[in-house]
Amino acid sequence: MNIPLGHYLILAAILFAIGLAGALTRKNAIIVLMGIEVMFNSAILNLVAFWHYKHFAVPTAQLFAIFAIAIAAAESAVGLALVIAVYRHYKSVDVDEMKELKG
Amino acid sequence: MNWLATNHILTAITIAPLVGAVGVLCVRKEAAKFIALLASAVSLLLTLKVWLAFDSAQTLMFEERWSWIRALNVDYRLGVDGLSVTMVLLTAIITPLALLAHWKQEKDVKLFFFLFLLLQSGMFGVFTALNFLHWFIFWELGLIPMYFLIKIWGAEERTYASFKFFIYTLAGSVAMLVAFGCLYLATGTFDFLELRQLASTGKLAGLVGNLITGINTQTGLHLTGVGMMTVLFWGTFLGFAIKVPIWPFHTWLPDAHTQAPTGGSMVLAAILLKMGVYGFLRIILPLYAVQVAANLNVLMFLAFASIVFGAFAALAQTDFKRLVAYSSVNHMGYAMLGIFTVVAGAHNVADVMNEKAAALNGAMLQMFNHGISAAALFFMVGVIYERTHTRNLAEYGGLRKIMPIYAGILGISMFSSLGLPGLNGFVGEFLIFKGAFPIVAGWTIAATIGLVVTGVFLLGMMQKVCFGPLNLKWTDLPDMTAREIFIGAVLMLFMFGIGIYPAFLTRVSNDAVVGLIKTVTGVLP
Amino acid sequence: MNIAFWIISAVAVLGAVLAVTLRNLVHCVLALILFFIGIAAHYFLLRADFLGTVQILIYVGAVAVLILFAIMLTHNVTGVDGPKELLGVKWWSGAAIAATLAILLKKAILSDPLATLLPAGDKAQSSVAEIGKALVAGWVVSLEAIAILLTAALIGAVVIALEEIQKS
Amino acid sequence: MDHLHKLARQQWLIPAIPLAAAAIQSLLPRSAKKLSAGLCLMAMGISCLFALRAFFATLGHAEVVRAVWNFTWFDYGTVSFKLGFILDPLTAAMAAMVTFVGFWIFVNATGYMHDDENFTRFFCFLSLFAAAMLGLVVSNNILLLFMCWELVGLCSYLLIGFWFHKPSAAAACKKAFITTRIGDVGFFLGILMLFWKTGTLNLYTAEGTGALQRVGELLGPGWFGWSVATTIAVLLFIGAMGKSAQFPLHVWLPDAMEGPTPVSALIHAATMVAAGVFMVGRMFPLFIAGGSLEHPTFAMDMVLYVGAFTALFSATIAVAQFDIKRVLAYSTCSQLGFMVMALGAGGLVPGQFHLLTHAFFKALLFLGSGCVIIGTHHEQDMRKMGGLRKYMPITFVCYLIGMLALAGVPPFAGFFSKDEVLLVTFQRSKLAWGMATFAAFLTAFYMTRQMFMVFAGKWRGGDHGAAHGHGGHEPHEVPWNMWLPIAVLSLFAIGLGFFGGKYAHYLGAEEEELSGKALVMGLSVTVGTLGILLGWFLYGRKPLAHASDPDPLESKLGGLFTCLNRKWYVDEFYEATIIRATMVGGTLFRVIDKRLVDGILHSIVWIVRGISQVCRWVGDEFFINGGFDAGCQTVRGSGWLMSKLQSGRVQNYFRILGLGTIILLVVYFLK
Amino acid sequence: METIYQLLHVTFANVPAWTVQVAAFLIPIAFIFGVYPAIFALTTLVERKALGRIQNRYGPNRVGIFGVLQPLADGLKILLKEDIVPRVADKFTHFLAPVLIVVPGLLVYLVVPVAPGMVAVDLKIGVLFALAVGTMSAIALFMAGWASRNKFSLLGAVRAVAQVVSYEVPTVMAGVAVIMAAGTLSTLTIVQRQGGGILNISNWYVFRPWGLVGFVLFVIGGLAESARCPFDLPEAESELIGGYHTEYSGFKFALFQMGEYLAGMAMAGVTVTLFLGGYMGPGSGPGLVGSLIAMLWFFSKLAGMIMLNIWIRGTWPRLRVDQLMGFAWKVLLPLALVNIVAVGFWHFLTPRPLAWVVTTGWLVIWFLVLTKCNASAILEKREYRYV
Repeated sequence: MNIPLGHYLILAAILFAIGLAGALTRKNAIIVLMGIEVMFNSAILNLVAFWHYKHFAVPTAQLFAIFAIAIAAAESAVGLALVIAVYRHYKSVDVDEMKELKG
Repeated sequence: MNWLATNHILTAITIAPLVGAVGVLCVRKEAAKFIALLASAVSLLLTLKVWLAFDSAQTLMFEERWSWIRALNVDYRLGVDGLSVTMVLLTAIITPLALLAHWKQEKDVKLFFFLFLLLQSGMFGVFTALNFLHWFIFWELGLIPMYFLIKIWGAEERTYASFKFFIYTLAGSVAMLVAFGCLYLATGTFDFLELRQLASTGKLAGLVGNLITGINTQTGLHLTGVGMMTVLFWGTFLGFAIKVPIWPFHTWLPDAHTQAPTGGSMVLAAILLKMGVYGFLRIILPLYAVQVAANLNVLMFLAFASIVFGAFAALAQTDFKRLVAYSSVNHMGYAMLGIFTVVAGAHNVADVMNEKAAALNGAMLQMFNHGISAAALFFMVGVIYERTHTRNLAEYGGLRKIMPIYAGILGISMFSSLGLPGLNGFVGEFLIFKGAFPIVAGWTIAATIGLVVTGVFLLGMMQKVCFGPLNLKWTDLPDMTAREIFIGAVLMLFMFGIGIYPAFLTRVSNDAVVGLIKTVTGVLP
Repeated sequence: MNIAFWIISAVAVLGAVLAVTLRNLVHCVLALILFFIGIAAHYFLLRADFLGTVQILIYVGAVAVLILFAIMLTHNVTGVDGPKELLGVKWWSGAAIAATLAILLKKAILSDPLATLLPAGDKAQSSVAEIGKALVAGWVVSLEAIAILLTAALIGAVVIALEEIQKS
Repeated sequence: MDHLHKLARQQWLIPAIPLAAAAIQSLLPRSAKKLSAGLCLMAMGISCLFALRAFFATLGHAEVVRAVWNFTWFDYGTVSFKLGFILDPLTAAMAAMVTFVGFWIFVNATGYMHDDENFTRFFCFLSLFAAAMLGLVVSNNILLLFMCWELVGLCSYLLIGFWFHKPSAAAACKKAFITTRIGDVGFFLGILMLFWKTGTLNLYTAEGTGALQRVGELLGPGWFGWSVATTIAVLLFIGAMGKSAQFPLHVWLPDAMEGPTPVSALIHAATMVAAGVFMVGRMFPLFIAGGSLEHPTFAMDMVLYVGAFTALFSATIAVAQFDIKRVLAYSTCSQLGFMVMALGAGGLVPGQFHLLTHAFFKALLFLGSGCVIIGTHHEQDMRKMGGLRKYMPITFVCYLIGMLALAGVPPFAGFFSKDEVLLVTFQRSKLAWGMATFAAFLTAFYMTRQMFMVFAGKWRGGDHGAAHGHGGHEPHEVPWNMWLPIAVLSLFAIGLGFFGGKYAHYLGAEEEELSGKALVMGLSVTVGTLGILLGWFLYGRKPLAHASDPDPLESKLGGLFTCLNRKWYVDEFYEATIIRATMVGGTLFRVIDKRLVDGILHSIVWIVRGISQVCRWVGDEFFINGGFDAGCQTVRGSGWLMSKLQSGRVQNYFRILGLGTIILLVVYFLK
Repeated sequence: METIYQLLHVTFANVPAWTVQVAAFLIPIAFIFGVYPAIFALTTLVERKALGRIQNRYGPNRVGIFGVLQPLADGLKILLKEDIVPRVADKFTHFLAPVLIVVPGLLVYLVVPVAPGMVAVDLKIGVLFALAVGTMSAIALFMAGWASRNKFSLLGAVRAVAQVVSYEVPTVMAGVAVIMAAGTLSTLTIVQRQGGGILNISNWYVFRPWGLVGFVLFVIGGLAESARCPFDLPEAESELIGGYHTEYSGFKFALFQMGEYLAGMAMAGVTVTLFLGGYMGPGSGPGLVGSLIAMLWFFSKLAGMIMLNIWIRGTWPRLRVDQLMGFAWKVLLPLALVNIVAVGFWHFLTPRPLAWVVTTGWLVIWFLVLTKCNASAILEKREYRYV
């Protein structure tokens, strides 16, 4: 495989931008969360790419990626639980309507 | 367990009461006291392990050191040497007894024991910490629970007393904190032993001088390094002098003692005061030996004043507890006399090192002894207050007739405090006077007035409480219960034990004391 | 294998784009799953087999399902597509920010010599055992921390979601 | 000598046995009377045997033997602090005397204290006292001596205050302790100075490095122009003055008679008060260091004149007392003055010898008075006695022997020892000798007075019988366990005097020819006889008829008698000066604390509060309301703008985040 | 794959290497696509016959001898049926779901070794791969249910997804026990570890205390994941008509059936691999004959597992929804976790008898504890009221 590292990085950057765009443009909280997941994944992809190209010998980057995935999973669980809680309250998951910081 | 014993036992000792404190909050109030006693007992057992394993030949034992705040170069550093291990032991002994003294506590039991354990943790922390930053945290941790103990469970004027106690000691702490801040800016370390090292090689003054030069160039002032050191010294001195307390910073003490609950008074007298004296040993002597020497006469006067004025003031008290409180001022004065002797120049004395060693060993003994006897006296006051609800000496009288055991224990405690040979108080006082006499003869002779007046007021107390015709109000007072006798017996065990075999303590403290004296005399001109 | 890279990348980008642009939420999730699988494939390509499997197990098997459940709990899922959101000010500003960021990032990446780095040669699969050993040896504290975090998240999520039910 | 060293090694047993007994007794219940007394007597008996063994071991040597055993107590610095025990003639004789006399006094006490509810406790204290006293005697270390010294003081305190419910007893015990403690401060300073100068407190060591063996090094300049040795000696003597009730620290001794009579006999006549004399004797090398008969040291002068003055002074007071025990108490003071005077005159042997003989006959007298008190149902006023010869014949005989011994009538013990004292004083100072001779005259007089008041005439106790519980009862003889001790002691009061020469040799004194032997002896016998005659003249010829009758002497002396009766108003003087000053000092410092120190503190608080008030008015009201509010409005305006950013919309934050990243990247590129 | 490649390479030494490579690539695929669907077809027949026997009736016996051609007839019938798509259905998703549901089932076979060296891909993470792929079926089920725009379908889908996700956890945990014991994730190695011993049998993991427990857990989890009876709630006819495949007909319906069966067989295959010694058995070993015997063993075991499934289906009632979830979280998961600890004991305790005693004791105690804790749920009866 003779793909240079830059390709992966640019791919990750593009995915990140897509995720960011999703998070910025959509009203639906769930899609915002999904955008965030996309960004997460692109970041982890970066990590793995660097590992593959630079530090193949040690598994540390993979560990880090695993931790990141675990944390992302936890984050999404809590995030979605919050979305559900908010939905119960407002009967909506539109982020534009969630502007009161009080419960 | 071995791992714990070798590496973390001091942390364990300090943490055990904290864990117990949390435990106390978690259980029913009937069980709180058992949990508290258990936690305290764990600390005691661990302390005994430390005590038995302690080897005075080593400069520092059971050291723990972790990097804590790297940015500030602060390490979490614990360790005990001969100066502190006796105090740790004292804390471990007195606190369970104080808890036992409150075994029948009824008001806000859980909170009470919680605060008490917090207090114990703070005291352990102060005596084991070797870094100013967390030492200071523990120092304040000793202050706050005591404030609440007085404020909530105190006697009639508790609000005034607790407030006075708090503000007074806090003011001292602030002065000390500022002084240490300056030292840190100059040296970049909070570590006691490193600072001591700097001071002993004479670099400390130079570093402070550099700091001053920097300040001068920035502000256009004309401060001097020497002047700054003096200012720092007085700041630190104030912090400790208030805690000890040294005359004339002592007036919080009678109020706080009088109003505090029995156990609070016991701990306050037995240990909290020692924190101040310990500060002199751990901080002031190593760091500011030159300044102490320069102000020797002032300091000697203060020690003398504590001894004599304290004794005289005690003489005129009508309140049992206040009298005992003043006796603390008096006794701490002796310890200060011994400590200040160390920096005095003595060109005509042949064996200066050993005289100073005697004085400082005496001060160490005096600290421990006062811890035992003052705790005993305050406990005895508590016992009688619980029964009569008065502290007015004039209202007692002839109690020996109906409470012979009480009278016996009070008598022994009183004689221990008075410095009767065979009991613990004597050895300390003797060594202090023995060491101080050749070096600062005048002050020592003047201080002997205190010996007489101490006898006068303590015997007067005994006479008013136990002798004379029985006040008919008290004809059916019960004598001490088994629990109370047990507390008294433990304390008496130490009174007799140290009185007969002082090597129990001196073998532990001697090497550290000699090391300290060498450090101190090394930097003196 | 270059072709594999391009195909997988295309799939991943497609999945990502669809995931954030489709109007129907469930479609979005399905597209997201596509994206996840693409990323997993990339991991396989990068010889991080274990990570790839984990990616599928967690993202496809768990996170996606979780999102689906959230959707079902918050939407009338049998209904049709959501409202049109495209081409408003919000959309334009967001898209512009994202696009600018992408361009700048690309510039930044390409300006770095690392971007032209090639893999040193064909390599064997990375060892799962190594990862396992590293996890329980040097990184055991992190592992425990993650475990606690996950437990806390689990409980937290349950508590948050249950709150209203308990009240009623 | 090996045998002696072995004994020295065992000297500690002598105090340890009573100490162990005391420890056990302290735990006994009140009801265990017999057990307690038995333990006490047994311990004392065994101790006595040990002491006698040691005593006999020291006898019969050609020169003074001395064996010590030193041990480390604790270490400080690089020094091992050592304590030690000694066996030498001084110690051995003293220990034998203390144990022997003590034993018989204890026997007597079993009778005297028979009905007391705290009987057990009493014997516990007695044991403790015995332990401390014996410790004092056998210690080879001035600090150990001092410690035991303090402990005997403690026991004295406890025993004087034994009837603590009597306010007078409570006050007396305190007075005793504090007065002696004043002296102890001097003693203490002396110890410190000795320690400073010699580096050891052990008096003798086998290597010759003991403090007393190096007195020669202490002749350098000390305080007040004295030599170091003299300075130390003076300080030590202050301690001895307190303990041995020498003027001006004598005031506690008469008050100490508030204690039970066996206590008075044991502590305040035979043993403890003699401890001062013993200590001076023990430290004698220091006192004489650097002086000679012609040029005595200041210490010696001080000892001499303090002793002489006390001897005379107390004797005068004794003349005018009515309390049977107080007469004896002042007599004790006076006799202690004799001993001290002898020491001051350089006569170690006469001083110590007088101590021994005095111990026997004064114990005898006190126990006798105790018998009298018991026999008369706790009556102590001599005016209410009389005629007891008939009721208490054994007591009378023994008391008479004691009285004669004290009065210095040959051949009783007192005659020999007092004669030696006077003789040695005569060599040194005619003034002191004169005072002492006059005191001897007074001694004979007041003892005769007492004899006649107590034993002669008719029983006056019934005079106001209704007022007294027991007053109406007839006096009676005491039980055997009370009279047997005095009988035994009276044997010694008769015979002990003949051993004076042997004792001198025993202590290692050299035979020397003293001038004026005949004059002194003759004069002493003469004044003794005169005193007795005067006593007979005033009291024996016509005994008092009623308790309320005035004392014959009172009419002769008038105001002086009152003055003597009130002890020269020394107590009143102290009350008005020292005690008043102390109390004023107490009040002063209390007020200083309350008003000055706390006053300053409170004024600081007020100042801070004032400042805070000013801050509130000026700072808060003006700045905040006036200026700061305006500023707030501005801030609020800008805050309103800023709050637009805080819209609560997550995506806005997100956008800002993204923009920020872009800006950062742009900055990165432009850089 | 490598084994096949070697085999071919040796056999056809003179053909170009790339053809061998391609062949080595294709042969396993062909094998998987050929053998397992055939087994599926056979299974449907066997199942119907067996159920018939259990329910005291004949079962299919009209088409061919003993009805052996029945699967063929069914297939023909179903292919000829009209493919009905609801008007409001999400057509794309509706179409995609049945396709996707077959894929995971087939993918799992990639890592199931059928004979020594004979595994399509010897992944180092084989077990994990199998489990990971298995989870993807949940997505397909959801798509099917959701795309149908039918509330029964949706409910069935929701049930299916919840069930799959819940039972995945204890299943994986039960697998972890084996992974710990074997020290590898490779299926081939795991099977090799179970070789040896008495007749190549005694070392099967099922003959270990923890292995037995793991086996039971894994079988139960496998049943639930493939929505087989008694966990067939997602398609409970009496409640949800047909569950997520209510709106499917014709070939798509057939695909659903096939997917389900393939998944079930895949789980059975993994179970055999992990616990029953895979292809290990008396006589199995390297070499052609050994391989054939090994293959025989594997497929017999597979058949046995399938028969077990059928047996359970014929005899067990269906669970209620609340029992379903409670059982997974309150019984299976704790037991699986306990089992992991048991493996730890097994690994570290010597001598072996001690390990036996401790491990067995540990598991039995916990089993009793869990039974006790869940006693109320087990005994709880539902009241049926007929108003």
